[in-house]
Amino acid sequence: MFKKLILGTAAVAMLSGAQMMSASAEDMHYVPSLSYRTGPFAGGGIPVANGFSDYMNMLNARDGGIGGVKIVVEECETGYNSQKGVECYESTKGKGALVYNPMSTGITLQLVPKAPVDEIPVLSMGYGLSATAIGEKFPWGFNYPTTYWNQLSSILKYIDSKGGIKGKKIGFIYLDVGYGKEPIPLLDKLATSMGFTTAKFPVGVKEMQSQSSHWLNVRKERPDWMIMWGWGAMNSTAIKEAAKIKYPLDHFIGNWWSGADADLRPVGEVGKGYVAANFSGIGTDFPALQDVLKHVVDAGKSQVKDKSLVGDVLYNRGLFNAVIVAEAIAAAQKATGKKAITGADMRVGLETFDLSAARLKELGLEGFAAPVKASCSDHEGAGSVFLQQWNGSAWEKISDAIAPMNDVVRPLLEEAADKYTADKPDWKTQSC
Amino acid sequence: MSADKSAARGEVRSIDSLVTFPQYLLLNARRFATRPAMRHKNYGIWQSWTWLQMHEEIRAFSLGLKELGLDKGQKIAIIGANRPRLYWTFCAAQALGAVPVPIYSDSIAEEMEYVLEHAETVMAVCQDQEQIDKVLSMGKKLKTLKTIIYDEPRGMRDYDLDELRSFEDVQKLGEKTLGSKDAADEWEKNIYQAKGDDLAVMLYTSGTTGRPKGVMLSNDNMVKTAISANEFDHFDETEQIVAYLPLAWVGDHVFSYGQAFTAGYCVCCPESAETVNEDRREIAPTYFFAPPRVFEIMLTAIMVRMEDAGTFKKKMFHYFLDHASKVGEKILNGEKVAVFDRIKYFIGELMVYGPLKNRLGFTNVKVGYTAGEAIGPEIFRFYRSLGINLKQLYGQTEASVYISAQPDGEIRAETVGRPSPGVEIEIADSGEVMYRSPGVFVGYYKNEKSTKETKTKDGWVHTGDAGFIDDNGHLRIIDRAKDVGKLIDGSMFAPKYIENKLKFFPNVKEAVAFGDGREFVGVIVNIDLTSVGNWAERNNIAYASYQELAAHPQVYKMMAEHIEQVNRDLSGEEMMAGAQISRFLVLHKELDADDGELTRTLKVRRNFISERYAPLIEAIYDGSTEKYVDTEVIFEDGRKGSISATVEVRDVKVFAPVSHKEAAE
Amino acid sequence: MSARTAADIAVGEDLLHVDDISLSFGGVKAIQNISFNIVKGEIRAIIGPNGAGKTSMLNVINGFYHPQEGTITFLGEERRKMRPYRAASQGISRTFQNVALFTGMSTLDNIMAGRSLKMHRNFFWQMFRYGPALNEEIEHRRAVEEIIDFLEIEHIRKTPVGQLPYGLQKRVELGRALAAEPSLLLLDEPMAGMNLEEKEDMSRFVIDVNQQFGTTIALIEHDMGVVMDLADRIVVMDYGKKIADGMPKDVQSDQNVIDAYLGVAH
Amino acid sequence: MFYREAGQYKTSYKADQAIFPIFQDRMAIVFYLLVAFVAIPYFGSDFFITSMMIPFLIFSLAAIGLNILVGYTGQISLGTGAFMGVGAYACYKMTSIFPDVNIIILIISSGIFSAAVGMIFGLPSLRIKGFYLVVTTLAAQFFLEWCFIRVPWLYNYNDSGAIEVPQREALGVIVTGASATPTTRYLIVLAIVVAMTWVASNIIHGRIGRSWMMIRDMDIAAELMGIRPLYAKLSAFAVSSFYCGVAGAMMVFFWLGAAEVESFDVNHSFLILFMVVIGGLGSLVGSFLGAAFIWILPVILRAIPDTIGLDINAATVEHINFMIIGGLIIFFLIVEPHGLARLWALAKQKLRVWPFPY
Amino acid sequence: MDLLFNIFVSPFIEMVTMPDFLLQVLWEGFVSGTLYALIALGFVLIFKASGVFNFAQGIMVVFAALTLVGFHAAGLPAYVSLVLALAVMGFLAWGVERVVLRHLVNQPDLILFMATIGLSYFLIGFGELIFGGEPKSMITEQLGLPTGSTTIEIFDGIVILQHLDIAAAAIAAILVAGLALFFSKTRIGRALRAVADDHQAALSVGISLNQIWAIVWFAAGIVALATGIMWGARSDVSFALQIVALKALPVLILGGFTSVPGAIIGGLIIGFGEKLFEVYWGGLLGGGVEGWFAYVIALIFLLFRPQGLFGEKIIERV
Repeated sequence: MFKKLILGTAAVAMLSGAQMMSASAEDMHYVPSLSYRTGPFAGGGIPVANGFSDYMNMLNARDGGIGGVKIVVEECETGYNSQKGVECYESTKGKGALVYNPMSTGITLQLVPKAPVDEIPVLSMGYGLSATAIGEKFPWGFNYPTTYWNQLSSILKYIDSKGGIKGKKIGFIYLDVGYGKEPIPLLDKLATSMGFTTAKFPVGVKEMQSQSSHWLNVRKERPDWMIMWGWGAMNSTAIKEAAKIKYPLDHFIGNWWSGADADLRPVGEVGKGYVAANFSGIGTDFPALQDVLKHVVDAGKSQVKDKSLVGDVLYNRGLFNAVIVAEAIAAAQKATGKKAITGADMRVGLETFDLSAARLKELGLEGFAAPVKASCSDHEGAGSVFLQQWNGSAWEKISDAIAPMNDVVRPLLEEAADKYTADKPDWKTQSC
Repeated sequence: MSADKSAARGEVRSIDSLVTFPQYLLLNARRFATRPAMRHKNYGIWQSWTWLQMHEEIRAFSLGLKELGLDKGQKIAIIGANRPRLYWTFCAAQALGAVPVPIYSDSIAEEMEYVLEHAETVMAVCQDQEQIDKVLSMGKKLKTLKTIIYDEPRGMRDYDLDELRSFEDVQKLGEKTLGSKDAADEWEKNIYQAKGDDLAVMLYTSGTTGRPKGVMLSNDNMVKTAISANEFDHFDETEQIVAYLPLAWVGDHVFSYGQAFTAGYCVCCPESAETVNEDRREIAPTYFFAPPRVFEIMLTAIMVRMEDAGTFKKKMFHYFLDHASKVGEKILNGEKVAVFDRIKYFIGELMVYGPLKNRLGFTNVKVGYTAGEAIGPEIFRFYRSLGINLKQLYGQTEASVYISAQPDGEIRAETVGRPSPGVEIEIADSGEVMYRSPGVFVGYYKNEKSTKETKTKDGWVHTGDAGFIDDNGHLRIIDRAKDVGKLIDGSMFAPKYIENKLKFFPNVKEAVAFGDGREFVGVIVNIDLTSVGNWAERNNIAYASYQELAAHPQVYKMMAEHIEQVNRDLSGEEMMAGAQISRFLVLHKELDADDGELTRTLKVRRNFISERYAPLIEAIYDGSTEKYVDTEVIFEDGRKGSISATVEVRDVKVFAPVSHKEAAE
Repeated sequence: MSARTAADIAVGEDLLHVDDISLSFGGVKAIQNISFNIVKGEIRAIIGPNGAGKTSMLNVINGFYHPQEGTITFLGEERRKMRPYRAASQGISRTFQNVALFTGMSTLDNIMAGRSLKMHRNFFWQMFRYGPALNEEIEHRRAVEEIIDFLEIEHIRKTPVGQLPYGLQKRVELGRALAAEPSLLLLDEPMAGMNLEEKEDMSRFVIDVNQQFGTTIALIEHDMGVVMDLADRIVVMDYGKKIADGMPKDVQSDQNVIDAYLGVAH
Repeated sequence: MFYREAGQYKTSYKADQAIFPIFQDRMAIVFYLLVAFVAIPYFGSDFFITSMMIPFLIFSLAAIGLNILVGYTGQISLGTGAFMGVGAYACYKMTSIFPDVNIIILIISSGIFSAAVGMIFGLPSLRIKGFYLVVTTLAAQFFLEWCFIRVPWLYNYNDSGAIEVPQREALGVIVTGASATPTTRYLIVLAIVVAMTWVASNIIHGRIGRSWMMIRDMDIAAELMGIRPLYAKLSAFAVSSFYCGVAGAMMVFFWLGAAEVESFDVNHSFLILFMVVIGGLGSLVGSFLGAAFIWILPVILRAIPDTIGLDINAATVEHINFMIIGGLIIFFLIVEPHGLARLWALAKQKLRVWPFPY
Repeated sequence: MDLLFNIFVSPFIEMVTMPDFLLQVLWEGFVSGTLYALIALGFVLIFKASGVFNFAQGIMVVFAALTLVGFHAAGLPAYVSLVLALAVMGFLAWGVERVVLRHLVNQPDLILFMATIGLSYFLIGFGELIFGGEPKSMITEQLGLPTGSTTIEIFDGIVILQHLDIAAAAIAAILVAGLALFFSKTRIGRALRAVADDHQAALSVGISLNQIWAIVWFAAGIVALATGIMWGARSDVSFALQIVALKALPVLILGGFTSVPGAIIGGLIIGFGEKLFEVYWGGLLGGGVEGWFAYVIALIFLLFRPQGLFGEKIIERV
């Protein structure tokens, strides 16, 4: 009996796989969204996924898609788990996917080597492998508008601007996974060149919500500034603990994944003064967002639970991600002259779009983010970040866009890119 | 021992000139040197011997026996279950011109003593300690018995008697002589000197009355019978059979020894009596013999087991069985069958018949035989409809088995077939069946009187069975000639005939009919515990013992229904309609061979029963509705005890004869 | 059956000698100053009421418990502390009061398990189940089959032992112990919980083992009756002390023994 | 029903002791192998091969490894994830140090490292039993996880902290890295899994396997039969970890392509334990069935709404998935605590006694 | 030498030179210890009465807290939500007994353990389906739990005591005391102990095993709710919280699976131990040692005392 059952299911599975293969996209822009609305990091995953799909749906509703072709966003649930992420990739890549937004550094690492083989670009917006910024080495990897490393350099520049950084002790508290560890080489490098010392506080995934000893150590080390590379439940816990040891929160700076509304809302008043980096606008005071509210949210096509969540930091992050994808699709259409494009065309689009200030205005997103200009060699756009501060109930922008230290970061990125490709003899590169 | 020294020597005799089994052994060791001759499930696997190996084993043992002084014409007893070494003993003894006398291993000591003494055996080959103990318990009473040889050494450590030897020791003794002289040549020469009319074997028939009689069978009797039986069913060296019936029974002797040696096929001995079914399944014999009772038990077991199956499976099972009963036999007989029915039968083969045959170990059966008693037509047809070529034969020890058998394509449930090759059959005026054949025995050992009674001067043998040849030339057996009687009103009363009809119900294990010289027919019924027990379980009938179950009103009701059915059948038969069953009782204990109620071959001993249960029989005829009875029983360990019960007697409905003709007389 | 006499045993060679053994668990004295010997080839019974320390005594003999005082001499070698597997490898094998079979394995595998000490093929051959490893399996299978034949358990050869009735389990356990071809076989209440027929069977097997293989047997039994027929010599224990030692008939008439048993039986 | 056992008698112990003594079973194995080696590579879609078959096979191997420990030796372990990690990191380091050595050899030898680590963490099992042993293995799990993060040498000081599979060739075919075709990777994984399953089955049926089961069923009796608990338990830990290690190495090299420590976390250990328990303790077939159930079922469940055109968002599907899987686990444990293997065995038994019910 | 110095000398110097900090560390250890103990208590309750190692305790904590927050978010007053959340936990206990445990009586430990993992999968899916995956904040103030902190100046330094932590410790103490009373004074409590000692005996005095299981699961549900409130208030209420439950394992090992005081003392040992080790020695190993340190303590402990802190020495019998 069982034999039959198993063979039966296998047959179904094989067939369904084949079906997926055959259903290719002629009349749509098929954009898979590897979202995570479950698991320990769902708090961050949900708004990003919502922002992403809502913007695309808005384009469909308002403009009839891009260049007359509808966009289909298919969410695939990864639970922030690399294995499921790969499974999602495998199950959707055959359907004519244009670009992958893995929404997780772990998954990005898995997809980067697959991208050239399957000829589908990977856009890891503000996460993932920083080295993919080097377009020559990573023709298929993108991380507009900026990388972690750039971001860190911007944050350090901000600290420097607040009374100098030389001789100071910078504490770095991070989620002890690939994502959190990524900027450490740059931090160490800049520590020598900028003349500060560091103290590092790794927080294991299991300790995310029980950080008292980490903050005891912070109290012991007494750093002048704290920088946080946190995610998910780690953020709010960290801020609470910081407040508990009476660490001055205005000297506590989170990166752009540690500054979401969802992180601070549970903290509330206690988190007042906490600073975080960001590269996408706050709130809904942009025409495009109003369109989203009008065409999507009010029309009941959004998965957002509450209208007030539109305009959240992470919602807008997801939306911005969608903007870049949409711009790239448009650019690809322009460059190739085709209406329906492929992954390879999309790559061209991702190297040619120009999200200038003017274009942003045109899109109804004036001032939403720093302009990004795509190029063949620069896959990050070297975007700037700004800083925002929690006032107890909402974020306030407290700085202008701070440009990264490109001169320092770029060589480091190149070095990392070389290292990455070193043991891959057939790695596809390009010259720009 | 190297091959060239053993088999390939000596003169080559043409196959037609061979008259004894040892001569066939020599032939087989040469022509089937590497083919399996015997297998025995022992130590978990089927230990196997090729003809060449078996030849060596037998020769060593035979020479050992010779060393121990076994001489031409002397008798050697063989006691035990189906073991290769016991089979070898037949051949080893015959090679020396000695006469093997197999004895039923479940005989009690007194029975055994009689045979050993009567046959004047000088040696006994026993299977194990149990048999040895029996033989030894007779002590000095056996004057002729000088040597006792045992197969299994287990438990024999402390028996330090001079006359005891292990089989291996005897073989070693024989091998020793091989090393020295031309013993092997001598031995073969001796074998070739044997004559066809020399005595081959002596088989004691248990008989329903009196002391067992030693049936003397010559080499010619055995060899010729075996050869023609092989030809009749086209047996060759590729057959495999399972030897599980008593060694001392003529059937087993012919199938597992005679036919095996002449055809050169392989005989497989089961591990033990309990594992026969399992072992048969493993071996999947190509030729299978069983008395009707075995087939009946098997069918009952099948049906009982299927009762526990799920609804779907049960439905499917019966659906296909129904179909098989419609077309199965036709297909087997090569008759015309519609294509659609053939397809359906093929699916049935896949789903039911095939697996079923497989479970029973019948997958490879070319020919199956049943004999000894009448087999229920339903049972017979059931097996045949599955595609098993089951046939009936009719035989006797005195005929070296074969008197008649059913040739392929002419098989009907109620006959026992045409005369076997070389057999002539006549019906005596008394209705008794008589035959003459090459297999007819030499005589009863030391019993001229009986020999004369049974065998006429010109070689005709009384079978003691009443029967007739039907329109198709097939022999039909009605009953034991002496059992056929008449009711007071003159109606013909054939008890066996009635009993068999009853026994065809799975719930009835045994039935004994009375009526000769009485007003009406009465029966004592024995329920089948497996079948009725299962029925009781399904119907939530609680019972603590066989006795309680047998006396249960519901059981009585069921039996009454069965008997009515039999009466209805009888009423439709011209000759039998007058002898319908009027009263019956269900016996409170199972008829048992240990209590002497059945023979060792599990046949009812009518006279014994009518004596033993005289009060009950009285009750049937004096009209009482119940009767207290106290019966002595013998337990397995030999202790005696008694069972008492009050048994109910019931009346049953009798039907008017359906036939328009007048009832006989 | 046995033709041995008391005199035979008295002159026999010591197989095992326990000398002045004491064992306690956290202050509770299980065994106190017990000495006795077991002679090659005999059936030696240790009897006594419940809680007399019989099982503890067996546990001491095969190294499962380590006595605080006293020595054990086995095959002329004195030992104090020893792991059970050492005792096993020296030829002490046993059965258990509450059947301790490997319930997940078949009868065959259980008895095969009893031959563990005799199997040595290394991991490499085991991996491929080839060559020496396979030959070894087959060789030992043959030996195991002889035990199966001896104990008449052919029909349950491939049945998982967990499904067997208690009496058969006991028999399989005896088979497992026999498979090690021990020089000393310890039987812990081999007939406990059996009906009369099973007890008779088991007694027969115990005697057969002793006679057929010449195995020395030490057995614990609660039931005096069985022991009297079976044993050549008997040690009687009560409350951890030895109260009698000798031939069955002597022990039977010993007042201490009668008292001990009466005391329990009330 | 398919079984026709009549006539299949054994005349030697070799035949009787064979792993598949029944002819039809041997045929079934041949059939499965044909399907696995020929039909699936030929007909299977990329998705089916990469997301279902490869992980299924790898998890099956890991489940076999864990089953050796839990099912055959009776030692509970929750460190499977970490032991798989040891294999993966060992393989990664070895191929970095010896880039020219055939990767398949390295994959297999990486098991040696996990075996060694497994033995070290198996040592406490000599004193500790039952749930208490769970803690030691959890200690191994968390300690090793910590090592994978805290010892940058293990991941070649990669900035990402992840191990990324380099491209390697074997016999002139690219077998690892993104350029390796799914079919190539599948066939290698399949070959290794089949070979190692065969070896596992040999070990289990031999002396060593028996000593494990003795320890499992009755450790005291086993010791009194002359089994050294030290050898038996540690060999079980070693073999078990070896299998897990190889599975871990294959997971990274032939399936994921890159892995962070989270790929080897404790949830992973649970996942494998599930496979073992649902599949059936002490059964190799069960390991495969369990892996199929736990891995393939959710993939199919996820595909169902899409296939039948139901528009449910991915998250809801996932939530319902969780509920269904949780419910099914409980259901199976209630209905058949001995796992799918028992159901399999029952089904087989049914077929063997067909048409009889028993 | 440096290493040895760093291991054996400098941490102690630090302790002595910064006594206020040491006090703070000890306080933190104490607080996390009580919280660990609270989680462990949930495990112990169930294990004691049914022999089930309830892996789902972690998710029950999350589920309880989410239910509470969920009711409140739906507009109900905090205390009503609390009562309703308790009712939900009661219903859950009843359901678990009815649907799961009842059918698994007499199964091996491992099977029951796996069943609770299955249960936790189910609850994760169910909880996320209903409440969504976003983190929520605990309704600390609405429940009347204290916020803010007290700063004590001592040894030329400060020790900061969070009011919430004090409350947590107090609530833990009350719960433990309450449970202890329940076990010793009430009929059901005594029945529970009877079950723990001997299922057969309990049955023979007419106690329904099923009832008792439902009751202990409910009790564990109450403990889970308390734990959820405390942990939730310290960070947030999200599914990540379930991971914390794994910390209970070493606590159980130290304290023994069936001992309520054992759970408390085990929790405190782990709490103190891991904070001290992380703060004073963790740096030597690169930090983040908390993840495994508790297990290693438990492991080392087990090697010397396999029966746990409060277990009795096992005499093996054959």
